Amino acid sequence: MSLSLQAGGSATRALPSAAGTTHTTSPITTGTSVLAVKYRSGVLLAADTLVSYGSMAKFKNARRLLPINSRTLIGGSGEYSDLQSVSDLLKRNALEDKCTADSLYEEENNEECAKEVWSYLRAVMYNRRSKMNPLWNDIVVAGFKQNDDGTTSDEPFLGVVDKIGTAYEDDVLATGFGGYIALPLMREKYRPDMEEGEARALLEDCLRILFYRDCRALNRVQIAKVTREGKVLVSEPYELDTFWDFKGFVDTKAGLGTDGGW
Amino acid sequence: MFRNMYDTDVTVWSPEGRLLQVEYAMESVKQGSACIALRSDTHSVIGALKRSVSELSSHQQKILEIDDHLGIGIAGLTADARTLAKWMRNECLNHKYVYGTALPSGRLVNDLADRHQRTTQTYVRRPYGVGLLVASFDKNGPHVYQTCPSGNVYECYASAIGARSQSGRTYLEKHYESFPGCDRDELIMHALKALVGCVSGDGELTSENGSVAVVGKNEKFTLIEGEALQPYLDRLELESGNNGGENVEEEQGGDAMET
Amino acid sequence: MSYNAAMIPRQNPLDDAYAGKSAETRHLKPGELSTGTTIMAISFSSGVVLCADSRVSTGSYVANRASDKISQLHDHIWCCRSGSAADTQALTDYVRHYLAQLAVETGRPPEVKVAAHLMRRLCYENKDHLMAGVIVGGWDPVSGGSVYNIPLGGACISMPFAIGGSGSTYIYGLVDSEFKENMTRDEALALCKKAVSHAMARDGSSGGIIRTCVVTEEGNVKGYISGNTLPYGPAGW
Amino acid sequence: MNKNIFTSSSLILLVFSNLVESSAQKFDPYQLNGGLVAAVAGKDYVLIASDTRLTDGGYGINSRRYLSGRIWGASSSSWEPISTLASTQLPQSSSPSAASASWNVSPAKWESDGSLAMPLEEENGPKRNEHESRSLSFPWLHFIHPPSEAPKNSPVFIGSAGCASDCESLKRRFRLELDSLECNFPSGLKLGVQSIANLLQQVLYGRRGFPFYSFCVVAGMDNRDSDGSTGAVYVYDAIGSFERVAVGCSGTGRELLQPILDRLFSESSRNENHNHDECDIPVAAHRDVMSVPAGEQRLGVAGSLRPPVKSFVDCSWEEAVTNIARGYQSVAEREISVGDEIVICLLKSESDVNNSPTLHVISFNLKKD
Amino acid sequence: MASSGSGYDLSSSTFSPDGRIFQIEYASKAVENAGTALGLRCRDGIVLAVEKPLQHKMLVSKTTGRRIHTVDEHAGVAITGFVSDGRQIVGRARDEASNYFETYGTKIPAEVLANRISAYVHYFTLHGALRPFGATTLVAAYDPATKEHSLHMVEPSGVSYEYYGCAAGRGRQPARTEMEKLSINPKHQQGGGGDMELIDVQEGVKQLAKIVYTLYDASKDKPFELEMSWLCEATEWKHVGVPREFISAATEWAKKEIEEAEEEDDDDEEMEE
Repeated sequence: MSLSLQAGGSATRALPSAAGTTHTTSPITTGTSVLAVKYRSGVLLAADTLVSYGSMAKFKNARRLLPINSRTLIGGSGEYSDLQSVSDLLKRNALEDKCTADSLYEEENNEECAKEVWSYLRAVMYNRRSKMNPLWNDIVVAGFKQNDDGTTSDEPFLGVVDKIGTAYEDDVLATGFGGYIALPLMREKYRPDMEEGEARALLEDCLRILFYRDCRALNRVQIAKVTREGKVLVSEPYELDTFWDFKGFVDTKAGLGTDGGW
Repeated sequence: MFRNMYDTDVTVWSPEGRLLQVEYAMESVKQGSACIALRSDTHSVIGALKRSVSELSSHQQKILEIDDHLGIGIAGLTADARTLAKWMRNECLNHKYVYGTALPSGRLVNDLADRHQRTTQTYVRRPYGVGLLVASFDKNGPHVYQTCPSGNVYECYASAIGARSQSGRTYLEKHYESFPGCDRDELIMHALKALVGCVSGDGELTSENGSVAVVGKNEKFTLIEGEALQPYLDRLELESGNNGGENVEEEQGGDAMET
Repeated sequence: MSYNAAMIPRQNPLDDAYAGKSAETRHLKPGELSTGTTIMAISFSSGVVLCADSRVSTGSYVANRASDKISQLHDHIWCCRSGSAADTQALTDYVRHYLAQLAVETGRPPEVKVAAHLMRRLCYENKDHLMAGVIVGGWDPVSGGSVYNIPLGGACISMPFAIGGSGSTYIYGLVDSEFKENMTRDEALALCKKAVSHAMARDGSSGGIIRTCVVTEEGNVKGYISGNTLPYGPAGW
Repeated sequence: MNKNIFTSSSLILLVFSNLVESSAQKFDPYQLNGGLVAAVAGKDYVLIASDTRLTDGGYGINSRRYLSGRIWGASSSSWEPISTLASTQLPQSSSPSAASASWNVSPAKWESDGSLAMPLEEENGPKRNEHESRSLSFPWLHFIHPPSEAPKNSPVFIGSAGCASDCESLKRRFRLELDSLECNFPSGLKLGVQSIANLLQQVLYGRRGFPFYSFCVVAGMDNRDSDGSTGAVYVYDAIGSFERVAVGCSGTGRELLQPILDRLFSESSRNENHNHDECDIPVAAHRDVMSVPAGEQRLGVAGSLRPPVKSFVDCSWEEAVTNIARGYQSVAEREISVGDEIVICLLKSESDVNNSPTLHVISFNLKKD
Repeated sequence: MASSGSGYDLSSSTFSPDGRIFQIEYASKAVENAGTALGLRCRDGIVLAVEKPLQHKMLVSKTTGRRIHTVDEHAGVAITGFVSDGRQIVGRARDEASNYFETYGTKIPAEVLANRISAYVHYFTLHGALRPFGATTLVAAYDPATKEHSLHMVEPSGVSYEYYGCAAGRGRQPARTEMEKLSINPKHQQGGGGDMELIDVQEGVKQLAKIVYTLYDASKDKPFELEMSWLCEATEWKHVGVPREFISAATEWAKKEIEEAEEEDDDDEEMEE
């Protein structure tokens, strides 16, 4: 995660330095944190829609939460071009599965469950890492596990893979800067039986704090969910309201006769 | 066996639009000793007759485990079957390596069939001379597949291939409606009863030449041979005692299967 | 400012101040031509406007003061090039080739989307070797006028307008405030000229004349504003 | 399937193939994600332990309940109990499984002086408040049925810590090797612990050039001796050098844990056989009959490999578990990347049940901070 | 088989003196003996139907020997002849579709798909070391760019045409004559066909079912399963199987129709044989 912090964009690393490093080893167009949490009836993801170009906020409407089949959702931070190619790859596989399935009737086939996608993605990322040509992303995979008989199990799945192939599951996840700022908050507030509303409120609070404290964050965000009924929904981008009117903020601190500070 | 000038090469169509070389390859399946497979709603079972070339030799192996969830029974050229088995095992292991889960048997079997087909369309290779019965339990439940040198694959409720398999098949056809409800052991008994019919005239089904394997809901693919098989054979004795034995009809293996 | 280092812009301490600029002028080998560049494209209801300055520099030396950074990819598809002149020219050649091939195979004009996708794939698959930021814009019967931005590293994002090149960093504010949804052809054209001229006024690596290209179903109209008649000229403050 | 792993770049890449050159100078493919694994070989049992903290290589904690790459069954068939354990959250002391736990030793207790008392009498101690971070919460015992393989094939566990992605890949690589070895044998060949120890060396050394950054221990029951089976433990370095030991550990903080365990277990063995005269010589310095000169160990053949120290400890499994717990607690005090929870997998050969071993999984809380 | 023999028919790389390639014709024979496959281009979509003979009763007919396959979200193919040969073609078709999308970022247009398939099939008619495919392929596809749907058929020789309605396999001749009676050809409608408008997929399903059962002779032919898929507005132009209850309903209707027809004037089906 320490590296993906740079993927989140501290200028010195985010830009190609004079020594001839290649772009793959230091990202250029980058997205910052993705947050995810399990709740009573599924998994909820959240991310802002900013893609930075070094320190410049270049694309303000880029989507980083992507459904890749009817039961699985990914969210990615880090190099945006790599994220695009990863989602292309996963979607191509999903389509191939659909085509090679046993039956013409979609309802009779079961697609890869989130856990399989996650496991596959891990292999891809580790492979690229071993070629010293990493996909510069932390990617969160959300969905549901599968029973032996192929039916979707009641157990939600939430896993993450980073650029060197480190893969783990947990009830709450945060990539990029969020790992430092949002994750502790989420761990504190998390309960397995959270209602959707609570979970969403939690994520939005975290996004807001990230907007206050992460230079590469934006208050224009998307949320997405996977529910037990196997529905995948991604919201349109919307804006979080922010608060700046604390008294201490309003009255100037730096005037003459004040007790210093700025 | 010679029929006409079109039968020496896989890449030649006969005027009737047949591929005689492929059909001959399918004959070789009927040379192998019998092999049957059937499934219920929870389990799949393979049964096979093992031949031994002489009193002094061991019995050949007819049922091969591929993975915890899948195995095959073979009839035809055993060597061909082994190469295929090795390939199938690698497919399963690789899938487990990448996805951490068992390879869906439908996909495996179709890839296998395409492998067969490719040998029937190029000059360089001969078709595989072996038929497989694949028994598996995966996320779509239990399955029984039958492959064939032509590159065709059939999913069946039950099937029988190899020499004298006809009587076995007749037995299965007579009873297969009743299989879905069967529990593990009943299914195995059905397999043995079907198998009895396939034993050559004088011989009989023993723990040496008989071989059964079962896979199913929370049961890994397990081979039942030798002493392990004996109890089932004893039970077979009893049951065939009171219902006069299934192995009355004795036809030579005209196995009904086409391209 | 070290004037003697004719060819190594990265020695200019100011470079580090501007992400866009340093990202695109670092990496250049001594003597390599760079379209220091301000490029821009706006899509309007029935087509797009593309616009660019004309300066090509090696370090601080202006190698070409009237170049054309707007290249045609297909009948109704164009792109603006920034970064290494050699790379971007090679890229446009490949895309042009693929599009021609495709047009023959499908017997219909290719979509702008396709051109952008090809450009993206090329930039992405070869990101280690390339120094190219491209804006693809054009008209096609399926989605009308559209603009795609493909920055360094090969991401590809469709936008109502796009600006790029070292000069763009100076005019983001201007364009953000001036741009509005579904402009008319003339509004778009005017904004392009205004914005680019402002960039040229502040960015040392942009300059010369302004070239424009308006792409609609009817055809492509190329425009030209000489260096002494720019909407915004050098001011005394 | 596999071809998909390499993101295909189709014809498009070819057009620039004249420019092929190595990418990446600065990218660091490794990351030390913490983790401390330990194993103890007993007379009729073996146990393997790991903490469950996954760090980001710095001060960040990625996960507090990571296990799937830490302790794993050598063959994918004995995989399930552990991986399921890792994915579902480890039952807390409050959970029902804890209540129903049948722990036949009194729980370790904190004395007023802060030292951990050795379990003495048979009784179930009071439940401890887990929020009190230094306390050892009431140990619960979670029983999993013995694996269904033949008795001769008792499951072998491998513990690996270091770079988590390498550990996970090592796990899969190793299982691929092992399974393709086993499944291509006609009649279900199952490798014993010493063969598995050798295979692990092969796999690790296979990546000599670009090592798996994972530091392993192997733990299983050694069935070679006719008189029942004894525990066997092997420790490794990242590229496959290994030796058989009675008590071993590796991963971050091993240099803290090893001496502590040596001490604890030498004490235990003293308690065991106090009537012997060599009793107060620490076991670590004590050669036993089966030992061989250190020189011969370099052959690295696990089969003949006997460590200069005893190849198993004398103490009871209850003691061993408690010692491990104490060791980990001490390390957690000093090493930031060790904490959250210990999971101990205990393999006991039950003489009564035709010596097919039973598997117990035990977990203690550690510091969460 | 008057034309057969004479040694010129042993390889697809050999021309006969009268300039024919017998191997291709023989391969086509393999298709002509197989179950009938039908394709119908309706006003609002395309319907594919295949008569799938059932080898024996213990088969799981749902999954065994499928003859209709999905190639891409918006494209499906029906094959008849040697199913195992057909699957190779299907596989190739999928690769073509996915490569096209990967390269150009848009879905492969119907005619391009058909052309690429026929190029592949044709390649196998060129070499002595290969043999022509014993399968004919019906390609149904929708083009999101032009918002048009189209139906192509690729034969073992590698030739492919676009059709309003096409048939391959045992009953192709009578099937074609039956389909010509349906109003599916826009040109026809302006011309002699009068003002009746083109039929929709619902009607198409019924009609195809009717045709299949008209050709079917329970006394001689094997029992079969009717496999049907469509690609239409209703399915958001995705290629999916026609719901089973739909098929059975259509079947009922078809059988009734046929009986009534027979009451009026018995067996005019046989005349066409």
